[in-house]
Amino acid sequence: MAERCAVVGIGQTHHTARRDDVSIAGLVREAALRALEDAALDWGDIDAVVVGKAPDMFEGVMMPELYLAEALGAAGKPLLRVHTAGSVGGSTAIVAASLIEAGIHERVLTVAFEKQSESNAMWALTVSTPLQSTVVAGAGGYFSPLIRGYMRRSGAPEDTGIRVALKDRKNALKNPYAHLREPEISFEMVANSPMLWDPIRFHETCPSSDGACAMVLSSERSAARGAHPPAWVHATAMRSEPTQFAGQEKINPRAGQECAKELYEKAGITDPRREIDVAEIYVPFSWFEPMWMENLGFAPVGEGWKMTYDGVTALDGELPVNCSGGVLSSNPIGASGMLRFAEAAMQVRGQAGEHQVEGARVALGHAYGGGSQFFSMWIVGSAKP
Amino acid sequence: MREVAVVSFAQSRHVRREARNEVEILMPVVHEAVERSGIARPFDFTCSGSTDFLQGQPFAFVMALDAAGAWPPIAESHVEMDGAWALYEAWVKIQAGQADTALVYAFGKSSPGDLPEVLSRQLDPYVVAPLWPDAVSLAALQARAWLEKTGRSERDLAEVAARSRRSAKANPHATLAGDYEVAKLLAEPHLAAPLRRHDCPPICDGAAALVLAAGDVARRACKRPAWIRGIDHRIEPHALGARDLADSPSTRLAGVRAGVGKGGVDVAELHAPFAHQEWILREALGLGAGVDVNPSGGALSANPMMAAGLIRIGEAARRISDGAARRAVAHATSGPCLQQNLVCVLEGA
Amino acid sequence: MKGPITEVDGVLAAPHVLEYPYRRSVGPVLSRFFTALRERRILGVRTAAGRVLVPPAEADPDSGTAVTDDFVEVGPGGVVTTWSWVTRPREKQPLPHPFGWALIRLDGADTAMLHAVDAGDASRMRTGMRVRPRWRAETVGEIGDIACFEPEG
Amino acid sequence: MGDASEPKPVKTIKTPMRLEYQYTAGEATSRYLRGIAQGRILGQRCPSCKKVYVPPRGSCPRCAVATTEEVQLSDKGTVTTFAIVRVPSENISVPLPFASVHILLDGADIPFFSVVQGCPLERVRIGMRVRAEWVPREELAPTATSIRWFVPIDEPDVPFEKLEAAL
Repeated sequence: MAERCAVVGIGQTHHTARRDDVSIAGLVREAALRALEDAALDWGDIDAVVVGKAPDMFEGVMMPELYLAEALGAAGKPLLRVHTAGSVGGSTAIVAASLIEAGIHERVLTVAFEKQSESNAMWALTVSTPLQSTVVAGAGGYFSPLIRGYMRRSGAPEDTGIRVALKDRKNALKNPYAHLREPEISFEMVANSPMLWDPIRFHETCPSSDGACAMVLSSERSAARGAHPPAWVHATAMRSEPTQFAGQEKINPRAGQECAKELYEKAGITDPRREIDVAEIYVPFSWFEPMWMENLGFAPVGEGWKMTYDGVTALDGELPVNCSGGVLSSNPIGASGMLRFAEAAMQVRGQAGEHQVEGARVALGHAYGGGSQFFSMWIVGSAKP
Repeated sequence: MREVAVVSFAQSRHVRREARNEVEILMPVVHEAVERSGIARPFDFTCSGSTDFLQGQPFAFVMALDAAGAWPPIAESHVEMDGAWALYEAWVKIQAGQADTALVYAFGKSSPGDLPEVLSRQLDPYVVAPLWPDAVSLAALQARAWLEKTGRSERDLAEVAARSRRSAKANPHATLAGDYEVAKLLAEPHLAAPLRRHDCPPICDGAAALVLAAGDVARRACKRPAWIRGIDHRIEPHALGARDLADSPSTRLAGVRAGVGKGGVDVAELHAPFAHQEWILREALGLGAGVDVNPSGGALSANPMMAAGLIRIGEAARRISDGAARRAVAHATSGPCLQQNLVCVLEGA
Repeated sequence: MKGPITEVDGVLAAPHVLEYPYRRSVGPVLSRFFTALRERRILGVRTAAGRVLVPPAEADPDSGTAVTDDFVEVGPGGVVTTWSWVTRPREKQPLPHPFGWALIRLDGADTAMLHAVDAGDASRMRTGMRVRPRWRAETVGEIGDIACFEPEG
Repeated sequence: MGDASEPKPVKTIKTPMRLEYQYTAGEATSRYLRGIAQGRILGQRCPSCKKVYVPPRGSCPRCAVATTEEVQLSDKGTVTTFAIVRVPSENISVPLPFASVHILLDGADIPFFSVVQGCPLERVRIGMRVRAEWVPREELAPTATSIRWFVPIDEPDVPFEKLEAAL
């Protein structure tokens, strides 16, 4: 039934706090045109468009894909708009991939974006509700208690988060598109940065970015046109669970565990730590690296921090994680998940430039959203599945 | 193409203003659709449609998950679109062989805000939205373009409204139903000329859910599954001044791709929130005078935003399953003045 | 949110306001358009296929292809291609009294733009009528610099 | 770069948005808030898994069933985890810094989000026992702000092992 799906074009914008030089249309076109160019294709070659972004309140445009129809060359074509909170960039890519896998289209353009500077992320994420009292301060306020719970439960050394942040910000120096490029970054700089939502420090927090990411996905028939070899989609998986219920495990959510399990099964992976060469995972606050290492089955529960500590997740480690600098270095929320998926594909296409992991053949892209409840993941490889 | 069918459908009673919140509206509807399908949870895939702007609160779909039954964790996705496109995404998953069953739901609570004003936030944010044109006024621009192009009259609009609300008398879920005299309707003042109030949809709150199943699973679940023989959707440019508003080329193309013309059509459920849009859609889909259009009363009788398109598919499927129709066409729309359209062809055998 | 708590249909209700002063960067194409509006001129942009889009857009609506650098002054007068009539304007709309919404194809343009027409009465509106912009006293470079259109002559 | 007096091209526009809504709380939240107006914290028990939700949402997301049985809960509870918030947020009126806490109320099965006041921030800890501090009786209203915050009480800490399930 399922056709093979290949990533044949990848594009992203330069991510920054304020892309004052472009409109929303210009931002998404910048990424889309780079993806088309990478695939050696033009607008007319695209059969359908799949758009993803997080809450519409960021830009104050309701269902902005309608306004973007022209900018995405979508007139006369099918256009879908996905929204699954923070995981949306990943789920958008998965919807696009399933259009190819189902044999419905030959080439699909998928784009995810956020232009957060049009408003204020803290405001848009926590619009107050009448009759309720707002005591959770944005995403940091929500996730910080979970991090404290992880620290307490695992007994991880207190500087684990600092080490993650330092690694990702150093990696970002090798990524020309990254938002935060801080050559002066050091352990002390991260450690001495102010606590925002104690235990999360300023330098352990993702920025608020404007940015977009786009990919051209193709059927096997139409795959061999671009200059770079395709990345083949080996498996995709999505899982969701409710926001809050009695007995819920918030630190190591079951939805994430089961999503990873299904993903590895579909991809024929039995030993993820050994078989996956590089991973791009959604780490908006430094401590989520060890938390997700456990959730994804790379480390036993309570021991994810050791991977950071032992340098396993470093660019030259056994399982390099977030070689692009990750969400900690660029966070246009709606696009962040797709950036993870795209960076994974760039690695197996040998396209990652200075942050390329030598000889990467199998890569994981991961995104999560909501209250650690929405998960989307894919495995891409240089070889056909 | 895999054989996929709608095997059950449920909807709330669509009322002007719901006291219940989205989860409270949605949960009984989801339960009903699931029970009617006879398919045991978990579904292989779940997909929903909604938009945050109706209530002015981000992440409404996140809480709605409470009603869906998401424990143990489920494979799930959400479109910020009408639920008809959620159905499309679920259909694609089944086509890709990644699912055999899917739960699809949609909900919209429009009563908290001024809906025609809220919908102005859909428009180009630089050159149109700052003028705050309301959705009714824009539909009226389209109505006039159609009237003047075709030489039809406002009576043709009132007749659609009267017929829709007469049909809705048999629909216990409708917001507006009853017998209206065309002459009396035409004596009313314009709301946004050339549209009168009766040419416009009621603003209401509601939800809908349905279950899709493939092949033998569908045959086991339902005596007479409503098989999806074709489904396609297309979008047009957003700029109203770059389109021919009197026509719907995206519906025409989607209709051709979905295979509307491959056989006779008994019933068509068209998502035409404004009376003139029914005429435009009929023409674009090539539906003749013999087609029973909107036996449910259509969106002119109940238009819960984000669910009304999915409801068209559910209503068409229901008529296949109960034997009233052999072949039906369902249509959903999104965006100002029919910018985006989906067409689905359903058959009983 | 502060505000009176009331009962509606047996449940508690309270006012909720979604409010933000969005600030938008407009990009190179609309920058030309808005800058010209500030000077009380209306610019369109030519697509590669030769059509003149007004308001200008970054892409050809038919194909997605980038527009050319050829900006052309259009109007200021134009023709109403379709219209509707508002009897009770909403607070944020361009005019406080009854007015027409219209798609207006400015002279030299191939697409029409949406704006308000201050015609006084619906009986003065018709498709094909000629209109011209009425400029706001102080222009700042936004669509509202055109206060509305009005019948020509 | 041309004449300095030449006006700069327009790069940005202001497009303020204001949409007014009449928010309705729904049935379960309305019942809960009416309880708050009487100084009572009302949860709901799931008929299937028997877990107690507070604030109640009218359903148990775990079982996907409606909840109707009302349970009055204590206004005392235990801090299961917390954050010390030191950055301003547009929608929060509590003065900085403050302790944003998850509290497992006695008799409830899901944590309740609130704020702890009345002790130095460095004393806020997992396992700490706290009690709701209500507004004065005559100011009670059907809004969550009728509970001003939580304050420490003189009871022994609850061991972490007993709280782990509620994290």
